[in-house]
Amino acid sequence: MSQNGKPSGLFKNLSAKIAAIPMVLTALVVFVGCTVWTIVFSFTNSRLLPRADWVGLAQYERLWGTRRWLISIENLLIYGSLMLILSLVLGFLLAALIDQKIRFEDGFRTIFLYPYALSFIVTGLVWQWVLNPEFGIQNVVRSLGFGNFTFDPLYNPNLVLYGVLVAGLWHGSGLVMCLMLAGLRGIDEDVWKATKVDGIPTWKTYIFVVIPMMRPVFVTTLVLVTSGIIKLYDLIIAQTGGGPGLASEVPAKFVFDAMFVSQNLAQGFAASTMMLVAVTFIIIPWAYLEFGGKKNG
Amino acid sequence: MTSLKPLTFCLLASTAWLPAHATNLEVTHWWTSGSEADAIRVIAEAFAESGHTWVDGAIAGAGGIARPLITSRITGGDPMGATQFTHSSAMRELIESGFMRDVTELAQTQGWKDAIFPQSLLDSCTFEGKIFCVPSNIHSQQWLWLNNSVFIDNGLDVPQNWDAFVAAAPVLRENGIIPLAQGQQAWQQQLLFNVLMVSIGGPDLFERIYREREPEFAAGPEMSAVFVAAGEARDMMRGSNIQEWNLAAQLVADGRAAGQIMGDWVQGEFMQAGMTPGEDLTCLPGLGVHQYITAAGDAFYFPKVTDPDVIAAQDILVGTIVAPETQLAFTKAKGALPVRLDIELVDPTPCMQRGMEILSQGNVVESVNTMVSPDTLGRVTDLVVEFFADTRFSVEQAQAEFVDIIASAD
Amino acid sequence: MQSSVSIQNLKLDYGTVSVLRDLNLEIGQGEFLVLLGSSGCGKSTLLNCIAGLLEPSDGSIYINGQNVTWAEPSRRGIGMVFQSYALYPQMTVEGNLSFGLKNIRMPKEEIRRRVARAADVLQIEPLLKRKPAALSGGQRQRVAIGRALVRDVDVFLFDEPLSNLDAKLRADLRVEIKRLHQKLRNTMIYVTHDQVEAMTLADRIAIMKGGVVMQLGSPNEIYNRPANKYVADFIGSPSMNFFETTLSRGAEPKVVLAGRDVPLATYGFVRKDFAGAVWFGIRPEHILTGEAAASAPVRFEVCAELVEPMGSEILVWSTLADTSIRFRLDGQEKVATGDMLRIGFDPARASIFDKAEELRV
Amino acid sequence: MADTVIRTQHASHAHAAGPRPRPIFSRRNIIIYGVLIVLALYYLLPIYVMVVTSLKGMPEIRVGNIFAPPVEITFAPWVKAWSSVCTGLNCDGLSRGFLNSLKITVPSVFFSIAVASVNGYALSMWRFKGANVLFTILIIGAFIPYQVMIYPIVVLLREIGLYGELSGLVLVHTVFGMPILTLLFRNYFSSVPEELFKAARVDGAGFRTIYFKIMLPMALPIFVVAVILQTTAIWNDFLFGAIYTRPENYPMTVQLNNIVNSVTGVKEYNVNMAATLLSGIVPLSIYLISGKLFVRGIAAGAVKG
Repeated sequence: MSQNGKPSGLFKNLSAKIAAIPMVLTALVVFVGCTVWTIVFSFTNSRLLPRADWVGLAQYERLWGTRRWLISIENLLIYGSLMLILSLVLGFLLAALIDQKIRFEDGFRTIFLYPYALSFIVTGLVWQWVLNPEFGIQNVVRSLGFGNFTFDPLYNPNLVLYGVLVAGLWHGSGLVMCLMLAGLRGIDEDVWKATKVDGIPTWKTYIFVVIPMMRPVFVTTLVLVTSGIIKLYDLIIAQTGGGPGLASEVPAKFVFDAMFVSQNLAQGFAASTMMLVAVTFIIIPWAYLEFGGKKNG
Repeated sequence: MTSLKPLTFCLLASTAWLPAHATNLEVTHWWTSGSEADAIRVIAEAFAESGHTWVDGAIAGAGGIARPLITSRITGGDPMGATQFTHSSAMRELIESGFMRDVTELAQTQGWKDAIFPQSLLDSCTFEGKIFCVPSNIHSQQWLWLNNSVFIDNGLDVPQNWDAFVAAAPVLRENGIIPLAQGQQAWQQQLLFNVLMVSIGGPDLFERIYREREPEFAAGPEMSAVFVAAGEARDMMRGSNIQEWNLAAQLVADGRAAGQIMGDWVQGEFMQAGMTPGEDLTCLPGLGVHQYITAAGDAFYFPKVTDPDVIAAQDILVGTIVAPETQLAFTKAKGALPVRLDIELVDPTPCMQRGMEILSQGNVVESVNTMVSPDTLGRVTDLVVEFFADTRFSVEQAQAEFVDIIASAD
Repeated sequence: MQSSVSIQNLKLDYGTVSVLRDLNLEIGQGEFLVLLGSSGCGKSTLLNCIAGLLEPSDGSIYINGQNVTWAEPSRRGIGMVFQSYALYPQMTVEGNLSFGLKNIRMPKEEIRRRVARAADVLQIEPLLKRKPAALSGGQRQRVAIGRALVRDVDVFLFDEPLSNLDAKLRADLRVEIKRLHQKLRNTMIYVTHDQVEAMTLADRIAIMKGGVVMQLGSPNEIYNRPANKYVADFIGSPSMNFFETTLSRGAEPKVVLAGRDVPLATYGFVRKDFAGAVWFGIRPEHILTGEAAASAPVRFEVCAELVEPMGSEILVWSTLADTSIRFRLDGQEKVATGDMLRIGFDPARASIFDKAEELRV
Repeated sequence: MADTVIRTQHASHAHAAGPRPRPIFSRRNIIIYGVLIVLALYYLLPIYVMVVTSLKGMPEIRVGNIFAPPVEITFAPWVKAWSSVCTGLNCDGLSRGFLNSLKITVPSVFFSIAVASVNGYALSMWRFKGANVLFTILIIGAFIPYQVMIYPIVVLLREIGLYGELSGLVLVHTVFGMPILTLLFRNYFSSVPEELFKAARVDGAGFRTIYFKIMLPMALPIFVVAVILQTTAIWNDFLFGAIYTRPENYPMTVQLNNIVNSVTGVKEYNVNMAATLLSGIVPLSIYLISGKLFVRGIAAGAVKG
């Protein structure tokens, strides 16, 4: 609001500016500052402690020559796109079902939402159990007489990501459902009447009318789900530990292991810089679209 | 369980009835399981007799959680009074940066040079001629544990070395038994690989590769034999779909698997499952081939602090850890070997006796942790984890990649 | 007369878009000024600038002789009423009324007195303990007016206050606002896009377009002598009929309409010597029919193409000189589509604008 | 209130398709409830396993399958998990961490929400220069894996002298909660009519008065959402709690980790599961109690433009 050289420009909205100080500090010092710090030290040879021993792009060269990093990225892409799509689909499906004036709505909603109250550690642990071939589902089915039944997603490199996905969806789709439900309830019922009159089938109404109207909901959901995907770490640790082999390694785990297990800070910094670059490339255009053209520009 | 007052009560009470010089000494460690907690309690109680207060900072999960936490605390300028850490070059940077306290003086007055055995333990603690840590116990890794009844029930002799074990594997497999049970966690697979290296390749190869970092040895025929053995282990492990080592031990104890390669701490697990070492359970140090063990163990480090009271408390803890009485009770509780020879073990199992024998013969190899950086070890770990998980990963390719890692190791 | 609100060279730009361009306006003490225009014309922006809710890029605003260009809204001696009422939902009516007074730490006694007076004036005493959610639209807007009233200020600003109400309530409240103005005699600046409100309430109307005032004048002036084609078109419903033609000045000024001369001797010219292409405008209500048409100075015969009976009157659509026109018949007339009708008008009531600049001739 | 209105009106569309009365076992209902029940099983299975396991004795766990109901119900694992399981040297179970968790969660939730709500309010209502850039940076911040920040934050906290202090941890939670919470509040306040803000300014209310007297009372639904999200996140946090505090302040999750994550020794699954459930009781009950408010709060504007 305050602009060029007004009589009292600097002190205009002073309390608003003072109130924004924590945010400015967080954004600049923590997020920008720490990011810059991370990037700077990714050009060094820091091991346990950060030290200004410059090695140029050596860390990046090594990073992109490391098979585990490549696998981690591939895994994140596969898991991420599936998680994003499925949690949106599942969340929307649940919300649409709950929105059908069903009985026991509160009960169903609670059932779908409660996993979100539990930590990823707990989620990983319990799903590791349920999917464990020795005493989980496989064991139960075999004891029913199907001796050859095999269901060991966590121990099959080709399936392990889906095993993690099952747990990730279990944990997160309830929140997506809540967001979607809120979005559905915010839609003017005239829209429904209009489509009924026009004889548009319900599923078509959802896909071509309702979902486009819920754009803000999808934006919020997208931010929440995507940030969760990129930060994926605890679940992997608790459920698979990155295994079998390297089949469920993810970038966040690579970063953490590089920094604290291998004690090669700079390598971890290089990896996290790559992650940040990727995120920034996704967010900045989005932010531009989201706020750039708006009235508050 | 000995009744120990809850910490809060201790803290409150300490101001009330302990002597004025009583100091809180915060000790971090990752010994959280039952037997480990019993063991640390021995030290804590011995320490508490001095009138100081032990503030327990237990954090489970050695590599992933406790280590970053401990280093963060030290570098963050809020160090604990003392911390458990494995002998390793991991600590070296902290020492180099002057974060850690030099305990050489205490070592001299307490005569560690004569008391501590094997001396390599002290070597690991030494940096530029000064001693920075107190070894507390020894764990050895190079053990193959076999369930005797599994072999006998299947009409086989209990193998006495790796080759015999490999030969028995097809029969076991036919009868639906997993020959080798191993947890899938990365550290266990790394342990397995390095055990194979010491036991199949021999201690000389091990040290040549890791200490001298000679790529030609890594590419040589002895190392090829190690990788062949690793390939055999990979086949024998197929079907042991578990994460934790204690579950692997359970498979062995249940007779669903025949054997496991794991450090001496697993013995407690077998005994808990009702097996008697020497009767139901065969233990083969060095896989029955090269009977060498690593004398690596745990140690306590002391961050540099300025508070003289805390320094005094640190002094007392140093003395407590190496004192023979503490060593006796502590290692017994932990199922580990003591760091000094002048201790008579009470009721040692045949396996522990065998371990002591090997130690006293000096058949000791240095731990891989002290020879290469965690970074290099991490790369080796990544390689073997991938190798053990993927049957299409050829022995030759694995060895070639191993050579690369050793060539650039530090 | 000392002006109550004076706006001098006011400019407001959002980046490259100018919303207000060099605007000057003098509003007299006790005057009721209506800012009228279609959406996006800058009328609300101007009001927000006067209120201090938007900061202008350049120029100055005086209220009661004080330069308030950069003053806080609350320090300007204004009260404001919003389209959406903007009542604080969690406060009672009383709380809403007293909020502003509490903010300046007025003594409780005085607050009570003022709230009581405002409630009395607006007849909302029974509602004082209710929350806004429990009020009807009309009641809410009354409370919103009351909120401006208690501040005891010289200038009232209304930002489309009646737009959210239904037609009947709107008419009622409109009258009430007019009464209020007569009673209080404060300066009122009223933004609307509804010309009926503007015509009925205003002492003067400022018609705005694209950030400039197109015409400022009394409702009568605006209606009868629009300064430009935009104003002429904007005011009046249905809007003025326009014909493209040429103004020639021979012996006497005239235009040609449907092949017939329309003499303009009686027309009140602003520009006495203008000649050339013009828009010739005549309001539908100034087109005479029936007997009146017979005696009109200019007469035509047209065909009724579309008939819209509205009760009190009938609106007829027709074509004259290749231009679609509208005019009114008395509601009692019998007319059907296809009927031929005689029409006529007095050129003195017409409005003529030059084609180039669309300004009154 | 508005929500219920919308719901009933809205719900009518579902039954508006035809004039004939719908039987309870209509094909449509069977499909809807069928799908819901199948999905509910997926969501319930893990907690069933947790509860059942926590009520079994160890011998039963070793032999039986994890889905079988307990032959002999025992609450001993719960008692042990709460009051006597060893987490390192201290054998008083999770109970020692409970108070600490409260001490961490309550101020962290309070401050993070206080700061974020002011942020959202300032961003949406006062729109100072650079607000959008700032907000974009915050949103990018939401995507940074926490692990990356551990080290710089240590240095930062050390420099301002809060390392190891409870207040330092509260600060960390406030900082890391800020992106998502600010997004929530900003969206919510953006949906508040601008005229209300203008009216308040004409009424002489400043930044603070408008926030406390007008916006705060209006924003209760979104505060509920924020409290639920933050309580869950902070209560379940382990990493920050362990790294940025001292042992006397360790939250319950550190004890949980010590119980569950012990590398060596015998695993008592029943105790693990009981501990897991115990540590989750606070966020779980918050969801059970206020699940309805949660949806309503989100509907009230958290997801609007």
